[in-house]
Amino acid sequence: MKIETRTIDGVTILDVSGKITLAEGSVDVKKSVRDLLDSGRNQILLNLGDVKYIDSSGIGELVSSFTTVTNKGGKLKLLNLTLKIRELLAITKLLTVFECFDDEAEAVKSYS
Amino acid sequence: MKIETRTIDGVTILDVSGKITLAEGSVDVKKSVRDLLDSGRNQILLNLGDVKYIDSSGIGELVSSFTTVTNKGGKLKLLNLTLKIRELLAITKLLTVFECFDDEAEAVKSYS
Amino acid sequence: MNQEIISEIHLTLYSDIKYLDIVQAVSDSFSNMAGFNDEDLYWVGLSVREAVTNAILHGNKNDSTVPVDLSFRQEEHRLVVTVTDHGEGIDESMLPDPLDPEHLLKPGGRGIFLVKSFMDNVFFNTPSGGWNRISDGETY
Amino acid sequence: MNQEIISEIHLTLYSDIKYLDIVQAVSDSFSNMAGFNDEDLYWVGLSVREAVTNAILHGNKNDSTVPVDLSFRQEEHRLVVTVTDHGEGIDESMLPDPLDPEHLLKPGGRGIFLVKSFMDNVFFNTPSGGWNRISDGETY
Ligand SMILES: Nc1ncnc2c1ncn2[C@@H]1O[C@H](COP(=O)(O)OP(=O)(O)O)[C@@H](O)[C@H]1O
Ligand SMILES: Nc1ncnc2c1ncn2[C@@H]1O[C@H](COP(=O)(O)OP(=O)(O)O)[C@@H](O)[C@H]1O
Repeated sequence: MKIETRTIDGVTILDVSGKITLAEGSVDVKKSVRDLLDSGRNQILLNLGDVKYIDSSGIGELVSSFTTVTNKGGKLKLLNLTLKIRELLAITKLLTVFECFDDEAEAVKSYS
Repeated sequence: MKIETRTIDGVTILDVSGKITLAEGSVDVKKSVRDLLDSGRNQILLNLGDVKYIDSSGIGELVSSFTTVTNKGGKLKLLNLTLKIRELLAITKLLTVFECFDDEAEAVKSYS
Repeated sequence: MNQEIISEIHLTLYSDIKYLDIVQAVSDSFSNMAGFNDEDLYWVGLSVREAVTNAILHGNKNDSTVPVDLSFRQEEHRLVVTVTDHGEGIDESMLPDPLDPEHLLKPGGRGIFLVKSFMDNVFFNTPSGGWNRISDGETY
Repeated sequence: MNQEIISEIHLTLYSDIKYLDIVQAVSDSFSNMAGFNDEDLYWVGLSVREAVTNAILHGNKNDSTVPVDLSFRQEEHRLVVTVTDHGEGIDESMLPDPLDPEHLLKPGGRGIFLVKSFMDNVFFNTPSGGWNRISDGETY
């Protein structure tokens, strides 16, 4: 897994690529999100467009990142779900929890 | 494995793609070559550029195709060896047996 | 009903998550041989990965000296995957429903649910014995 | 010399060449886990494929009820692959040299030669027992 960070209009975008699985260290997402919160940034957009694979442990990381950010008064949203991730979030009813976008500009605008 | 046939200046080029292995039916190469001989075409160029994998059975098919064609007074040469195939033919001393080319036009010209 | 076995392989690994990619490669390769389409292959692979993850972490408590046995069997109309660990097994009635609003935001507890979503039949050998058996295709 | 085992898996399949792609997927995936580069992974995979092809065709005479056992073991400085069939084994002294001008144009007889070219050590259990063991890395 690789995570790159950039900021647009006060929204921090994490471009995640590779696999978010137990074996790949799915905790990296949570850690990156924690680091952002520690540095005072809590408007967070996870770009999952280049995520090739996710397992239940990876889904768990998305959820716990979400609750951590929400509890700190921030917002965590998702960008560019692959078909597989969308299906997994639908089955687990997490599409009702996460705000999801396919357009980056629109996603960024939604924070303001 | 897939084999497509085309003819340039009296030379029949077989564009082989995929795997030439026991499991994939490496005999297809030999069969195609036999069919060509039966139809009177014996100037044959095997284009291996898109061959993704070859095993000892596949190498055996190249050799027996070569001997069949040679015995019928024809010529069988090889075009576009991948690095892996080149290494296998080097190790088995078959580079001394086959005439090999990296340039199609040059290969075709060599028959005349 | 006894069905003819068309293909069958067995894999034994040890309880370390580093083996999960091998497990998935075997699952994908077996499904491919059995003629599954990409979509089915993907979800079977995920299900197998989840079941083996559980066998490693929960069944064998991550003890890398303890084996996990995995078998893939292709019958005419279904695929049967058996995952065997050396733990206590699962009492299904104790599993919380991850869709329950109370559990929806829990970090864990979705593995077995996903396996059940994607495979047609899931059996657990309970209360002890520690295997689970998942199959895709026609029911028994 | 006894070396520490870092990783180990076992695969059992039956004597049908349809399983060869699974064998190769396992080999590639194991080599990848063991940190092999693409080049080594490729030649190990080919060697394993050749050894298992021989176990299926020559050792078990293509009888699909007879198993082939395969194990991969990663030690600190080498990989040991063991292929076990239920045949008579190989008498190495009987193997013709495929580089001999007399054999150069034969269609077969290059499998074991290739395995020996790419793996550092190749052992056969002869005259009977039918296993061969190939390893890559430091010698014993
Ligand atoms: N092979 C197993 N052996 C024993 N207990 C298991 C096994 N698999 C799952 N469990 C139990 O079932 C629970 C739910 O598993 P699962 O749905 O995969 O979610 P998670 O692994 O995230 O907890 C686990 O927390 C564990 O207590
Ligand atoms: N596992 C095995 N059991 C018994 N005999 C074997 C085995 N592997 C190879 N052999 C014998 O060794 C010969 C050479 O094998 P190989 O070099 O792989 O070439 P090929 O398989 O093309 O004949 C085979 O023809 C067979 O007689």
